[in-house]
Amino acid sequence: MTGDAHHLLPTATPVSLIGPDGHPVADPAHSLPAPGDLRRALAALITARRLNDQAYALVRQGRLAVYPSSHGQEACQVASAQVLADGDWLFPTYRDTVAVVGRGVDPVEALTLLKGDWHCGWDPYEHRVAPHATPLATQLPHAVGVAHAARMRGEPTVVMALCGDGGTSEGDFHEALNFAAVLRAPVVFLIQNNEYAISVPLARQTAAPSLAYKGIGYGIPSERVDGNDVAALLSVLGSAVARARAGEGPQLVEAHTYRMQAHTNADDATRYRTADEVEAWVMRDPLTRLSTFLDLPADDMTAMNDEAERVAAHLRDGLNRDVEPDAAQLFAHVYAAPTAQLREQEALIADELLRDGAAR
Amino acid sequence: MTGDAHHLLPTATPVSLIGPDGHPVADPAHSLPAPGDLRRALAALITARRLNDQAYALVRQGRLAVYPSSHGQEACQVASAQVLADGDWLFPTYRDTVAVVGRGVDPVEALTLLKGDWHCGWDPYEHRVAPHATPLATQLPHAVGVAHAARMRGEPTVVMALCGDGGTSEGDFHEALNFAAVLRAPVVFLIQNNEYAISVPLARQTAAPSLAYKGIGYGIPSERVDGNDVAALLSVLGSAVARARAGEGPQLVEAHTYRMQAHTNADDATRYRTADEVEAWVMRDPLTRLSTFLDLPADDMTAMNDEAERVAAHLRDGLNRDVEPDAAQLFAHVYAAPTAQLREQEALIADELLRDGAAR
Amino acid sequence: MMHEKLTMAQALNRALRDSMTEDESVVVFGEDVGPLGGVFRVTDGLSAQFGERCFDTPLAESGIVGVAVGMAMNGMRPVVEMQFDAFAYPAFEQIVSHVAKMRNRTRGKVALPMTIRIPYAGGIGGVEHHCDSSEAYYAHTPGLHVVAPSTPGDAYALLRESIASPDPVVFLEPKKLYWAKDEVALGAVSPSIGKAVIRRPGTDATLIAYGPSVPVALEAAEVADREGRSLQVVDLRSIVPFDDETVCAAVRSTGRAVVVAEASGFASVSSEIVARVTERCFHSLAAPIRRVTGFDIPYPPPKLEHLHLPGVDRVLDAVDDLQWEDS
Amino acid sequence: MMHEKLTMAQALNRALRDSMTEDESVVVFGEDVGPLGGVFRVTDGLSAQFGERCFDTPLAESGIVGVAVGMAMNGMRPVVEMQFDAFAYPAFEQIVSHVAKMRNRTRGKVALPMTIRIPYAGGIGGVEHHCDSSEAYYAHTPGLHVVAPSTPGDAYALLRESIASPDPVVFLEPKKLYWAKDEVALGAVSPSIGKAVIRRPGTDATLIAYGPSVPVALEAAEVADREGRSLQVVDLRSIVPFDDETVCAAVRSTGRAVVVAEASGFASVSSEIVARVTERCFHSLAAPIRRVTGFDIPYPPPKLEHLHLPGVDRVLDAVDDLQWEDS
Ligand SMILES: Cc1ncc(C[n+]2csc(CCOP(=O)(O)OP(=O)(O)O)c2C)c(N)n1
Ligand SMILES: Cc1ncc(C[n+]2csc(CCOP(=O)(O)OP(=O)(O)O)c2C)c(N)n1
Ligand SMILES: [Mg+2]
Ligand SMILES: [Mg+2]
Repeated sequence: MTGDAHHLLPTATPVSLIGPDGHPVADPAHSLPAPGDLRRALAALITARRLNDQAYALVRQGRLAVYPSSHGQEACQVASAQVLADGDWLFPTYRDTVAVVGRGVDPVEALTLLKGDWHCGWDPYEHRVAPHATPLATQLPHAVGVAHAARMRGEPTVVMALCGDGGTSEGDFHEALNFAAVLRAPVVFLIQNNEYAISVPLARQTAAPSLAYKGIGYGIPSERVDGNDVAALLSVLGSAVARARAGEGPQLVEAHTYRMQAHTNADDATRYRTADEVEAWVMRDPLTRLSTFLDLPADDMTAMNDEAERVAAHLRDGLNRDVEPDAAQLFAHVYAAPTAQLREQEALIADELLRDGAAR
Repeated sequence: MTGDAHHLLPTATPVSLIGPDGHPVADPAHSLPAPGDLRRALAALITARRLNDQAYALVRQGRLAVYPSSHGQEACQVASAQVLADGDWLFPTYRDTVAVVGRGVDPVEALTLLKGDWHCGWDPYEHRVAPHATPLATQLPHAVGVAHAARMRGEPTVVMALCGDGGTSEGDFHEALNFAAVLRAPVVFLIQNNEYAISVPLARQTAAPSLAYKGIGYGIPSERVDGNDVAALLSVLGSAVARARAGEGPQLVEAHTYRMQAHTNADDATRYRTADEVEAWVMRDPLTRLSTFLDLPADDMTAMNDEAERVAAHLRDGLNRDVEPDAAQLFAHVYAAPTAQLREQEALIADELLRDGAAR
Repeated sequence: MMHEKLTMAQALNRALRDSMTEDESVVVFGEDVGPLGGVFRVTDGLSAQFGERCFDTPLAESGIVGVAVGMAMNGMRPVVEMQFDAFAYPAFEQIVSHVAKMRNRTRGKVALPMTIRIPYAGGIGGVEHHCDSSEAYYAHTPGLHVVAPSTPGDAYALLRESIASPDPVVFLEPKKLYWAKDEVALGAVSPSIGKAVIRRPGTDATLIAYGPSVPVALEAAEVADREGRSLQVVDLRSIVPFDDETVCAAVRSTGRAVVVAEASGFASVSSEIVARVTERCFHSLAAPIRRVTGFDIPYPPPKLEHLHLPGVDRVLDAVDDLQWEDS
Repeated sequence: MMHEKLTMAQALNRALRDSMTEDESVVVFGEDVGPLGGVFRVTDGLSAQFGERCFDTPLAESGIVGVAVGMAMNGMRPVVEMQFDAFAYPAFEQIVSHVAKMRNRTRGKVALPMTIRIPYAGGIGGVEHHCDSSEAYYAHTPGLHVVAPSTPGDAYALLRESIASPDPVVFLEPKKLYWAKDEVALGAVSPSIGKAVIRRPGTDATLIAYGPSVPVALEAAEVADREGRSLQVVDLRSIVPFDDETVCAAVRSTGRAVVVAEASGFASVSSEIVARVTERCFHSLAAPIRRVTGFDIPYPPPKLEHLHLPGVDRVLDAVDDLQWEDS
């Protein structure tokens, strides 16, 4: 069973279709996505960048508790949502707000957790987007389970499961890939390798030639892609989704990208990396690269920017609205029906609030 | 950093130096161990087989609670012990009694756990053999820690860490290999792929071309070896140990072998595999293969058999001796000094035993 | 309703079979649950009968539970087996951070109707890691139901109810009772999650137990009876939700109580029982509630487990200690 | 002895630094503990000062604890950091099945002198998984010591003692107290593991607390004092070993007690305190011991945590409930 093992290995360098300078790059195995798809991606990238900026501003204004920005990684997230069909599922991490929004989730709902109102703001079934997972890599086995359930019922669902470079070190990453391979579950695992896990650089995370080399150990075909090249991402992720849907089992894609901002607003990135290093990545920005390539008329760009502003304004409005904390919510969803113990505990709070009210 | 990735991959077929028929096999990269080493290995194999048989008999006689036999896998275990220097460490699983004994641990002590007297029968520092680990793969990070500590102090220690095919699916396998690679810890990971994890065949454990293909995902050089060929094992493991000792970091070796008997005496292997399948492996027996190759004079063989009998008799005697259960042992080793609570609890038992004694 | 005499292992097998027959969405998976039928044969015959609805997985407990979470999110009712108590610990993060919290996280949108079966506790001469009483870890974690049957009949009923439950259930199977045989009512079951049951009436003191300790309590009551003391035995069956009503009524009726459990006592389910019953029944108590539990030590090797496990004598000693006026 | 005014985070940093200076075998590792100095800056400057004796690891908690086990087996004294409470759960199997049991397994031959630092509990507006009070899981597991400081001084002393201890210690750092400043006695420390301390004298009732709940208890006592009720405050410091002597003497002296803790109450350390103190002080108690704990719910989101956490009012309500004759 080892004859054709090497087809499971990624190419030595990441797939790229549009270079940092905005010019197309020839690739023997992948072709440029259709112009319409690229336009859609550009619009999404512009909105995504605006969303990241807006969220950062909202943190400064105290409307968000914390925000893990995906500035610089927007191409990965836009592409991961764009290649999915309606019936597919997305499993995001905390950094994947842009991908979540890309699936159709209201950005206000997408940021509920980070605002502090509740743990998950959206209905996971509405757009088939799992709650974003905070404990690293733990969402990956869930993704496999969702895919396997669909496959058992003969549904054509594909699951896109996102994960960071740091997350690949967790045991759950390993177990999820292995289960997926053995069950031939239709999951596309996308690693956004942004070179850091908070302060820890990739070289202290792994000694592998690259993270995509992990696939062969599970029998999973693997690819490397330039994570700042949305064209390459659409192409590579698109075919991975197609293969998974066709019954070829799970696929692994490593996108090489970079986290341009600190881990979150609470992080101090100057402690562990230089401004020069960050600066070098500005040249590889996913947004400028695609817009240079597409070179759209000014009107089109204005329309896209307007749409991005509209989304940002919606986000601002939504997050500036305060949700009244509701004590009953604490007890309502622990079980399908509250236990006697929870009813007692709820009564205690109710009594306190009543007395507080009376005292006021 | 991906240029020379392929050197991390194993060969497409396992390394073999002596074929199932006892004839030498040419190999471009490995040469036969010295005759003295092979003789030592044969003696150990004979003792190992005898030990397995004796232990099984002791189970039937009720002197051992349970025994996971390594019949058929003795070559892996003999070689893994034989390639180590005195200052090295061995981290065994529950199936590795033969390897434990190969390090010099008294077989009676090696079987204390399985007799039910105590959890570990030997002093791990005496022969540098860790207590055998029951929770699968959990010993592997320990092995890395021992190796890293030695490396920090500049000691030449190498750690041999054993694991089954089933164990490779656990998260701890993944985390251990990754830590070892990033820390460049001198650990040789030896997977005894005996095709089953209790009843679960390899094909439901992994879809990888073979387990050795997991190495590249950590940046660990990997080899496949015929696990029933002690000559190949000595050569492959010997060089792996040498490379680890030379500072080249961790090494992964997958030995292809077969569990000839049921998982333990409590298992019913007829439920999940055929007699034919087992029968086919008899032809590949590690013991007959090496003895055919060496073709030693009858006297030598008699001496080896006598030695094996001596060890078996020692084991029999040791396990037939009953150790008086000592209640104080329950409380003596939970902490360096028992807490007030444990002293109270010990007093309770002491009082009960006193009253029991008085009543008798 | 049909009745059959079955061992607890057979009753559990029957519950799985009946649930799978009745509900297409029930799937069973774990290590060795396929052709082997599980190391305790609880899943015997299921893969033959139900094909890929009962399947063997790679050896990775976190993966097993995590995949079950995903399947439960997507319309299935997974029943997973952890091979032994201590081998559920690799899945601890999945259980605590996801299984227990998904419904709450999503304000009720995502339910996880899944059952985690764990052969648990000691008394079978098992080696280290095969005998842990791990119920406190789960019972302390909000969002899980935790049950432990003590009879084949309850095993059947509780497992069927657990599988049908919209909430995740940690289902603890007392290993030493797998081979205990009794009459089992098959078919439709009446709710027993959250309901304790009086196993034996008594007037002098109440023994509170669950799972493997119930037979010990019953035997102690038998012996006490011969010695002229009438002990009531309460079987919790369900640790979470806890049946305060039944337990407190029982303790109030006797004014004295002993909690019996195999797990180490410190910060355990036993502690909780003592604490909550005392809080609620303080003025009905003639003496402090006593605990007879495993010691605060790692589970001992087979040859010493008899010293560790709460036995009849130790229970009776504790009863003797309940400050009887006549003594 | 030198004294300095330090925050708890600084005191912990100082303890690490002093231990590493004094003992070559002390090593510190975990996620982001190197150049970043940890997300709470507790390891700030250590990698600069001690080189590879303080290092960042791959992101894998089971691996971190497992590697620490190996290093402790081989002559080192590892101090590992779990970044947040809920992120220690992936290491649960290593902690329960190995850290806690290695000494016992080997009849004392292999000691594991290691410290697992866990920033824990809530009150800082953290999102899910960053606020768990996980002490019960560890306290229930025999073989571990479990401590939680409530002052910078204790943080320094307890951490130095933990690192020097021949036994593994789970060291719980109340996140909300990281920035609390106080006088710290540096240098040689006197033993405080296993020793509770009376933080405030009082005669009417005893508040029993540890870690993040101690300031709440002290504030409650302050308010009660103004209302004419004298509350004694006991700070456990050490959950395991538990200081029965100090706690019971305190409760006996007042005859009434309330346990205050953030963790969910069910099968918790609070349950244990109620159970054991009641067992030992039953006839000195004028009323059942009350618990003021987190509810039996997953830790709530930031905007709701104030409703969940035991606050001064809730503590005082519980005190009011202690069946005072005059009320
Ligand atoms: C199990 C677990 N351990 C630790 C953390 C704390 N933590 C949050 S994000 C992070 C770094 C993750 O890095 P990576 O996977 O590369 O994702 P990125 O943040 O770069 O998107 C860490 C350590 C966590 N969330 N979960
Ligand atoms: C964490 C964990 N899960 C489950 C078990 C139960 N168990 C004991 S041996 C075994 C099979 C192991 O297979 P493999 O790793 O291939 O080793 P082998 O027995 O073949 O030597 C299982 C599932 C265990 N010991 N530890
Ligand atoms: Mg990253
Ligand atoms: Mg095997």
